[in-house]
Amino acid sequence: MYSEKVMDHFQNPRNVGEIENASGVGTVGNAKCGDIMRMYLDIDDDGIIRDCKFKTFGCGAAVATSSMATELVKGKTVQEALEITNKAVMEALDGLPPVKVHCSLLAEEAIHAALWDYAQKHDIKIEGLEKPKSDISEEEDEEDY
Amino acid sequence: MYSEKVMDHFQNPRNVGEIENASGVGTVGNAKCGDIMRMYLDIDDDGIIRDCKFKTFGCGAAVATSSMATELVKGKTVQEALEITNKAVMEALDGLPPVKVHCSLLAEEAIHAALWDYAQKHDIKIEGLEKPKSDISEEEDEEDY
Amino acid sequence: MKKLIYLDNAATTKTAPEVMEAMIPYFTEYYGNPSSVYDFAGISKKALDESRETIANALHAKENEIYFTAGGSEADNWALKATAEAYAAKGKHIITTKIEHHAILHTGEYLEKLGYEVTYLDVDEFGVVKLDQLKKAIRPDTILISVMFANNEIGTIQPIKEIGEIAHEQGILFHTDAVQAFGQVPIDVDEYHIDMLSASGHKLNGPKGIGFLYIRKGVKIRSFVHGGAQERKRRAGTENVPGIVGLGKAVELAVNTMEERTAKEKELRDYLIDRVLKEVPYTRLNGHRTNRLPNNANFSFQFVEGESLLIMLDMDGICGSSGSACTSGSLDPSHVLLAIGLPHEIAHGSLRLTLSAETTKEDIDFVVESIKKIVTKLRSMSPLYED
Amino acid sequence: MKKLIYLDNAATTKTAPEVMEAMIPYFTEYYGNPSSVYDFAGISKKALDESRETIANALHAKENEIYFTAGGSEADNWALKATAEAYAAKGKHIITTKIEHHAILHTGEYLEKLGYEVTYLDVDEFGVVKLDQLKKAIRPDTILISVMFANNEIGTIQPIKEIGEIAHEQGILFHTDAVQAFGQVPIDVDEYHIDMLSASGHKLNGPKGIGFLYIRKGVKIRSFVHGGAQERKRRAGTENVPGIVGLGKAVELAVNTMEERTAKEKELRDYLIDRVLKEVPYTRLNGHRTNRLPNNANFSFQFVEGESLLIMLDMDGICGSSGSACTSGSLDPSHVLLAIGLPHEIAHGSLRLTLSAETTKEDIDFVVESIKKIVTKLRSMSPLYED
Ligand SMILES: Cc1ncc(COP(=O)(O)O)c(C=O)c1O
Ligand SMILES: Cc1ncc(COP(=O)(O)O)c(C=O)c1O
Ligand code: FES
Ligand code: FES
Repeated sequence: MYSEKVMDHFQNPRNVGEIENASGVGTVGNAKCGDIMRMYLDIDDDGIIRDCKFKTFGCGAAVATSSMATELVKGKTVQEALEITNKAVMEALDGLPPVKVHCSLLAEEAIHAALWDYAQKHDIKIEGLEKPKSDISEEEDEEDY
Repeated sequence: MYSEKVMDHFQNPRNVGEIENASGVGTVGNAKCGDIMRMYLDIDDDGIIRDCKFKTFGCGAAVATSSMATELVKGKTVQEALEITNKAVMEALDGLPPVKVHCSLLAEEAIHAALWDYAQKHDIKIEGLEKPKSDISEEEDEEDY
Repeated sequence: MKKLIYLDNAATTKTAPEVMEAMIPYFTEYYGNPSSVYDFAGISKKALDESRETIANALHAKENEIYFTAGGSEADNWALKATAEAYAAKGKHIITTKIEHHAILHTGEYLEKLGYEVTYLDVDEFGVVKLDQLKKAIRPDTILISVMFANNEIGTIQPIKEIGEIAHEQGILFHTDAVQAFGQVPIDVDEYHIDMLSASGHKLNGPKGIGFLYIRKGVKIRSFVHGGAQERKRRAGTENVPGIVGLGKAVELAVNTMEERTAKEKELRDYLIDRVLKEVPYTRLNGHRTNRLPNNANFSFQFVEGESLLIMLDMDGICGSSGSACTSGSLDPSHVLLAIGLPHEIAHGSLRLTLSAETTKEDIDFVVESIKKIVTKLRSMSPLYED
Repeated sequence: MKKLIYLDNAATTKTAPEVMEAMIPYFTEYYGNPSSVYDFAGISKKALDESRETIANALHAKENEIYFTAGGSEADNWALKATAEAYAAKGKHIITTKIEHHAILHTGEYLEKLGYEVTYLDVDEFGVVKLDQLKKAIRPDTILISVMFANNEIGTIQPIKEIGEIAHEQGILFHTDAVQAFGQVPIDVDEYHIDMLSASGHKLNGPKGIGFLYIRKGVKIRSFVHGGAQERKRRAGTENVPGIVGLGKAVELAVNTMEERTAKEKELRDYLIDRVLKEVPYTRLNGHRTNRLPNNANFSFQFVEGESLLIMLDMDGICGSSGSACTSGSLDPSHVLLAIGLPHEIAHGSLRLTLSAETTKEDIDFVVESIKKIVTKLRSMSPLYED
């Protein structure tokens, strides 16, 4: 079902945990599947993401995308982090089954939510960042037979 | 599917053939299954059935019941022959599958038809004998699902 | 047991040893439910995918257009009932033929009770659908044309491509019951404009109880069996994994051997037909002389009744059929033989012999002698026959 | 391959070796079509009859009340759709429960679209139907009550006899989906007032793709699959002879071993339940403590998500399930766990382990240790859990 990369990040998730006094914390959930992801960012004064940690209640794909997202985010600037899409996360994981695409959206949204929290706390405006939704579930486009 | 007795009478049918100048000949058919049975009777002046032959276009059960019916009829009086029911023929054959019961009716009716022909030709009234139907098919009582 | 000459391969076939070998592990070793999450069940899932791919390739279709069913009858029921339902808003008229299998005919009658209108097309004396009659039968509210690829009794192959073209020109769905044809003749769903196609495993040396419905992408058919999310949510029920594996293997074999196998069958079939027609008087061949299934021969012996003939052949170790095996519970003469214009009593004396790859010339010689002997005997007992 | 501890026997089971042995000859040797006339096919016919008799005896039913289907889903669909159709003149109201399998629930939804009304009964916290609510739900136009014998997720066994009595007092048909119960608990269709009962072969060490619907004589159900005259004209399609033989053998084994086997399973199940509840904090048992299937354990681990749990168990060679296998394509939390009142996020962390006759105490010990380790790990990753 899952690629080897996904299984690796699921079994040995990178950056699990919390950051005390994080620069930004974002929590997002998907009402449809009930899963929840929380992302912690440690951002220095130059706007570089020094550290990133996560906690996830969710499926294998949710755990793996969280893990991969933290890896991708680390060392990036805020602006670069903003450009990390769920597609990029999926690609880095060698893909996800169709039914699991939404899990990667959770990761994208968790980054945005954490950045938004950072922006709010530091009273910064980040170009292109919108207030994140707390629930990222979308309409399934599957047919009903 | 068929009992051993049926198979025996089917493989080695007794009394196949025709009787020239028969005392009575009866032909009956079943429109539903398309089968036809012709019975020849040779009846002496005392009303005893001396000989009986048949020709049948029909299923295994039709052939076997024809054969058995001729056996049962031989040596009987007209009145006795009249009382041979399809049930008696079936019992003598150790039974028939339910879907084949109507084939034995063909035999009963063929005897009646031959007796009727005999009565007509000799201007006799046989007690209890009615003009036979040329088609013995009845309504199937199977349910339709 | 005495030697058996099995010439009823249109009724069902022997499961091929290669098919058995492919299936067995999925009963006792890889028995996982393909829907489960763990790796062990992934083996079952993969087996399904592979079978689906083999079948799709055989039809020039795509994998996600193959939906497994419990057999040909379910596929036929599904195709008719669930498109009728889905397209009811467009219209309630369906066209089929008088010579379809009962899985189509009785489903048609059922739909008529629900308020649909069904046109049953005639066929000519060889069992071929008349294309001009088909064209005339089409109405604005026609939603489906269902014509069998090849007939199970007389073996006649229909002009499927032409029918498909007519259907698609008019924007009407085209379903074909290919239960008898699949594995015997090459089929290309695109070339033939087929939107749905039914097939059954046990007709091509696969297992019984498994079949499939090909559904072209875009066809808005409803579910027939509701429940779990199997078969892309279109057909519920835990997948018959061994059956599906066996079907895949059978299709692979059928496709790989088709050319050689059917050439040999055709040769033997023609030898059988020629000898019987020449050596048994008052005999006719039913169906088309050339446009027929490679393994099918169907005769009518005048003045002879079918069941008696079959039982006597059986006593010689020969398995044949008279009309369709599925309907042998019924006493009606074959609707197919009536449709090609045979009178009642001739329709009654039909014999279908359907060969397999294992049939030999010796078998055929034995069968011809047996037929000659039996037909003579039955005719001598027949009140219809005067010599 | 590493050792496999297969604890997903509610999803599907291994085909028993005795079942294989019984089936194999009917693939390759006695492959005749039971509808055919010749003796060779009589062997297949006889095999069908014997299987039917075995199954009828297991239910205290009559042979001609057993109708073979392709599995539990088809049987459920048939029971609901074809009685709805047959009794529509009497009424269009059906009563079932919120915890049925999707084969019933989605069929119910389908019938609602056709204009039927379906009442879905609640269950209590243990998953038991409330009899007073059932009584109140009955209306003059109620034609059918369908309540599953035992639930596939939480294993709760329903008060079937009481439900049957209520149904029959009111002259209403009673169907039960016994796919999980048949072979695990004794069933007597007369004592329990059951009019129709669904079962599936692969849940009791029989093959996949075969099942049956028991239909009490006199029930006026329509056909679901139309076509040939098989199954007393009620279910068309060439019979899956090997499957039917295998099912018969599986039922014979299940009945013969039931007492001993389930006693052993119950003991192991209780050992598993006791250890998990004692050794893993924030854990609950779902379903009824005693009125449950002998082989079923179902837990909820708070702050833990089901799929992650399953994948980690899989890495330890343990096959379990979270909710029903059939719905694992779906992301919705189990409708059964919601129906017994679990909140969304707890419903999510459920684990079903279903034992077989082959399960050992060593297996259970290994599984408990694995669960402890995994639950701790997942909780440490969970944003919901604060230690
Ligand atoms: C209670 C219940 N009913 C019906 C079914 C459907 O059975 P099958 O998958 O054999 O069609 C299942 C199992 O999947 C079940 O557990
Ligand atoms: C043309 C045709 N259609 C449908 C069927 C039904 O297939 P099955 O018996 O596998 O359901 C058959 C064979 O019985 C057939 O010959
Ligand atoms: S299923 Fe919900 S995050 Fe993957
Ligand atoms: S079936 Fe017609 S006489 Fe037997």
